[in-house]
Amino acid sequence: MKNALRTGVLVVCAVAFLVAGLGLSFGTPAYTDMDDYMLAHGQEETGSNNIVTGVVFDYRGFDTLGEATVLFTVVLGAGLVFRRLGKKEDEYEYE
Amino acid sequence: MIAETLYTGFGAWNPIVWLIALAVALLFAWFIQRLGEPDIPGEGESGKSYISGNDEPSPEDGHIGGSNLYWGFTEAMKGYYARVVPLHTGCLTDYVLWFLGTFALLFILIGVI
Amino acid sequence: MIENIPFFCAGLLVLIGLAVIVTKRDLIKMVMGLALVEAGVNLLLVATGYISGGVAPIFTNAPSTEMVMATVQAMTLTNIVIGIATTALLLSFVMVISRKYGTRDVTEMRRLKE
Amino acid sequence: MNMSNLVRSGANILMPFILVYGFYIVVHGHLTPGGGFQGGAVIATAVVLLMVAYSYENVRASVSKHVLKNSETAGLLLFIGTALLALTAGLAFFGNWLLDLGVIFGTPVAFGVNPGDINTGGIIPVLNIAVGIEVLGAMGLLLLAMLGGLKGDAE
Amino acid sequence: MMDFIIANAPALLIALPMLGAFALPLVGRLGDTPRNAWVLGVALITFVIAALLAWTVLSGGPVLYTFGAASPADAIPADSGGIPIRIVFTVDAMSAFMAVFASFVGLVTCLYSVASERRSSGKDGYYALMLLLLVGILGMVCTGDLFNFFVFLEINSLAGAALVAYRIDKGVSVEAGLKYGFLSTLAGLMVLYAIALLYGQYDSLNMAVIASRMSYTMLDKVALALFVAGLALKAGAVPMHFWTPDAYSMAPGAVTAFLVVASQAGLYGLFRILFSVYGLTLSYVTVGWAVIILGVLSMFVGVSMAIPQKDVKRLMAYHAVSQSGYMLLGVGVGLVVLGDAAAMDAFGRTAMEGGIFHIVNHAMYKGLLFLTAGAIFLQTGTRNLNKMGGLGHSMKWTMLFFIIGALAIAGIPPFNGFASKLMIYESVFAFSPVIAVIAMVVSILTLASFVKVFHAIFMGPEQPKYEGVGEVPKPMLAAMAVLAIMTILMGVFPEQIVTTVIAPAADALIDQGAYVATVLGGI
Repeated sequence: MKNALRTGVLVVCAVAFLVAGLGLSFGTPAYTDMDDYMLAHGQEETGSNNIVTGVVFDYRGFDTLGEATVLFTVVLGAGLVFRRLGKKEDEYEYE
Repeated sequence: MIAETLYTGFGAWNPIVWLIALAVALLFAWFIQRLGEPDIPGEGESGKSYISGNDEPSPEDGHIGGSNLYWGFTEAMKGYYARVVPLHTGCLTDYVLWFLGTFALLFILIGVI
Repeated sequence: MIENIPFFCAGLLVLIGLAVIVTKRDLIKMVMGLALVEAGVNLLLVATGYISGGVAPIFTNAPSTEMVMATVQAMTLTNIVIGIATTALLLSFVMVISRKYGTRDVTEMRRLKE
Repeated sequence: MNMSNLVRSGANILMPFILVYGFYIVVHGHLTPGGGFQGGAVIATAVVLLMVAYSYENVRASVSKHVLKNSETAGLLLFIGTALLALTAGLAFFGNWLLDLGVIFGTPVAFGVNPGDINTGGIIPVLNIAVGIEVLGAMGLLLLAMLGGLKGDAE
Repeated sequence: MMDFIIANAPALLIALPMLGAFALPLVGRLGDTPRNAWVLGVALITFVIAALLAWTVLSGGPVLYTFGAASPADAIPADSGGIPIRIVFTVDAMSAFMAVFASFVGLVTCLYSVASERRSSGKDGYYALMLLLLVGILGMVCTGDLFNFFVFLEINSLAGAALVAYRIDKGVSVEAGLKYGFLSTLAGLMVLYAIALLYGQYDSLNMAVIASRMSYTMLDKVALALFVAGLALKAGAVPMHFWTPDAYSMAPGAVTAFLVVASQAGLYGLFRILFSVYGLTLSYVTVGWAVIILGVLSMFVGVSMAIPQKDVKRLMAYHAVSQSGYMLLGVGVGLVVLGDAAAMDAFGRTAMEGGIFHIVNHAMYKGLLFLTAGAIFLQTGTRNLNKMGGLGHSMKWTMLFFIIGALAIAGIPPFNGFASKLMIYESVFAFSPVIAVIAMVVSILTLASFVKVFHAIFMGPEQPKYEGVGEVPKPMLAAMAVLAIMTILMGVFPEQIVTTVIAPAADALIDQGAYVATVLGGI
């Protein structure tokens, strides 16, 4: 019963995830206006020959700040779970 | 600042009016309680509390724990709880499966129909 | 249809990841499944930005000015770092759990339930 | 437990090359493939190489956690500080306020294929270096924290 | 100076708490008092900026902020063909409303943590993560860019997961953190898959551009299902609510109160996607009914699972699930009648206002309840209802705040829960009487289960084992008092809040054309 349900769910998910291949066309996207603008103006506006870096640090620099923040968050989180608990910090009983 | 009436489209709700009504009700309650006050016995044998004719139990026994309170309710809904509680297995795989199952249902509902 | 193979591969990768998550019982393997899902999403992202005959969008000594979309590449870059970070945090959790519980089996990790 | 002499001398020889290569990737981020994250990760692999060649205990004694933490914080503060300075220049947050200023980072670039100059890009090289420092510190800290967790000595 | 702050408020709203978190490892070296002052100062300034931003938005219409542009207001470069290129923050009334109360709850929970976590180790990390969670929530509610939304969703999830695991607690907290982190990351990846599908079709990440190009193809339907499932998981709607009791019960009290807001940011994302990105193009009756079903299931399953619980925080977590059902129900009713102007005026708008009003009410009273539960846990060291009792003798203030919160969540006048529930009941009754009756029954069951909690914790004779237990420290009481006062004020003056804040927020959601025109300039 449970196995059948699991298989059914995965099959429906398969259909949903593979639909992407039917609707999009590889190599010839319908709209390209935003990226055309970036390729045409990226060098002047960001001063960077590497448009990807231009996008990462200038057009979408705010995302990169968020990404650096994610890394910072994870370092803090890993530091917290591996920390040595204080003497007074009683481990509470669960239940 | 006086609270205005909240119109919901069908009714209205004014907290100030409600608070005044509550105050009046409390006044009545206090008045009725005051009527009976002289009858309360003082300290001593006549003022001792009893529960169903027995002596008052010790503090640990005198408090009814939380899970005993709605025993009747959970007993009456036994059929429901016997089905729903075991669904909360605590197993991460099941959590993921429920998520994927909901997505699959939503996909069928939105995409296919 | 056949030229859309990258999209199918992306979907398949996501699917393999999900299947790993729901069938494996080892927590580390489940985190690996999550990383697979992530790889699938990254592949889809990059594939949506491809333009036939395009080269990498870097003007330094580029062979032509016909270039693929740059935004998705930046997004994928961001998502890769986020993915590394997520995997690291979840693996740290798994390490603590396996030390405190003495097992990495997901069916044993059920002290919180009901 | 230390690895054999061969591995250790190999690591010693490779070490400066890895560092230089990582630094190259960071500072040429706006010209060639690469950038702060990639370069920072390359430099962080130097720490991994050290850990493989020498033991975790030796590395922990030589690579101080404080240095890594400071470099992470410094990188992040440099990053957000550079972005915030755009506000004082009258631009929006993350505005490229060093662009075309004519000083060290500010030569204008024309459209089209060109070999590229290092002194272009405005704040982009600054941000690249900031991210490089941050990623180096963060990856190193993550590795040390997780290896420390593996050895069972909590911090 | 003032003009500068107002002009850059959306950027400062994110940058300041971020800067505060980044500098915390340095400030933490100075000692406990400077660090607490720093954290509270940063949270306070963030709240002030959010209030300023909300004032700007409510008096002058939606605010655009383009990151990296020469001037924040010009989202569309001259020769781009009328589309925004950079990341644009689109702060309309709904975003501003969410930002204000999220930063308010952030401030209150930081104040509470000063006292409640004073004995814990690793406080630098704790406070930095609290600020980062605030950053995640604020970014999610302010952004007008889908990928930016995803990045902040990840910050929100990871900071939340790390905070849930903060009290390592023999590994049980870490188990809860792993479940929360794993599920929200998976949901986040599904959201990113949907974003990739939208990007592949429309080559844009800006919500307004996508909304103007939306043609509701098969791929859009798949993306919609992914968005709804992923964000409903983040909000804790019922078939995907399992992480909620685990995470909420194991996190420290202040964190739990803040996580409620974090999950409401997911709810906000769901509403934003449904109304602003898809809007009238989606088959709103089908999707609206799906949202209503999720809401009704959440309400009923949440409250019925809460009744037999023994763990006080777990019980409250199930109530959080049940209450978010009300919000889904209210907004779902609005979605079903989205294309029907007459029904929208008759009851749809009221239902949506009720649902949105319930978001802020829920954040206030549920935050208050979780804070009281944290206070009780701090003093007694147990969360088991069977072991507690008689605490009303020694913790009078906490008892008072608990009563206020419990009456508010049960929808008893004159507290704020009543006002929003009244709006939901009456408008839903016009839509479908059966659902309204279910909503009322759920409310009664909520009251019943809080009577049980109140009896088990505070009533009864004073227990000898809790003889030494006293009142909690002053900062904790102050934090609870602030929330209790807000609970009462919002209950006594509901009409003012609904007309000044809630109605513009509901209009901002309903009017998709205005949202698109804000960014694209009325094309």
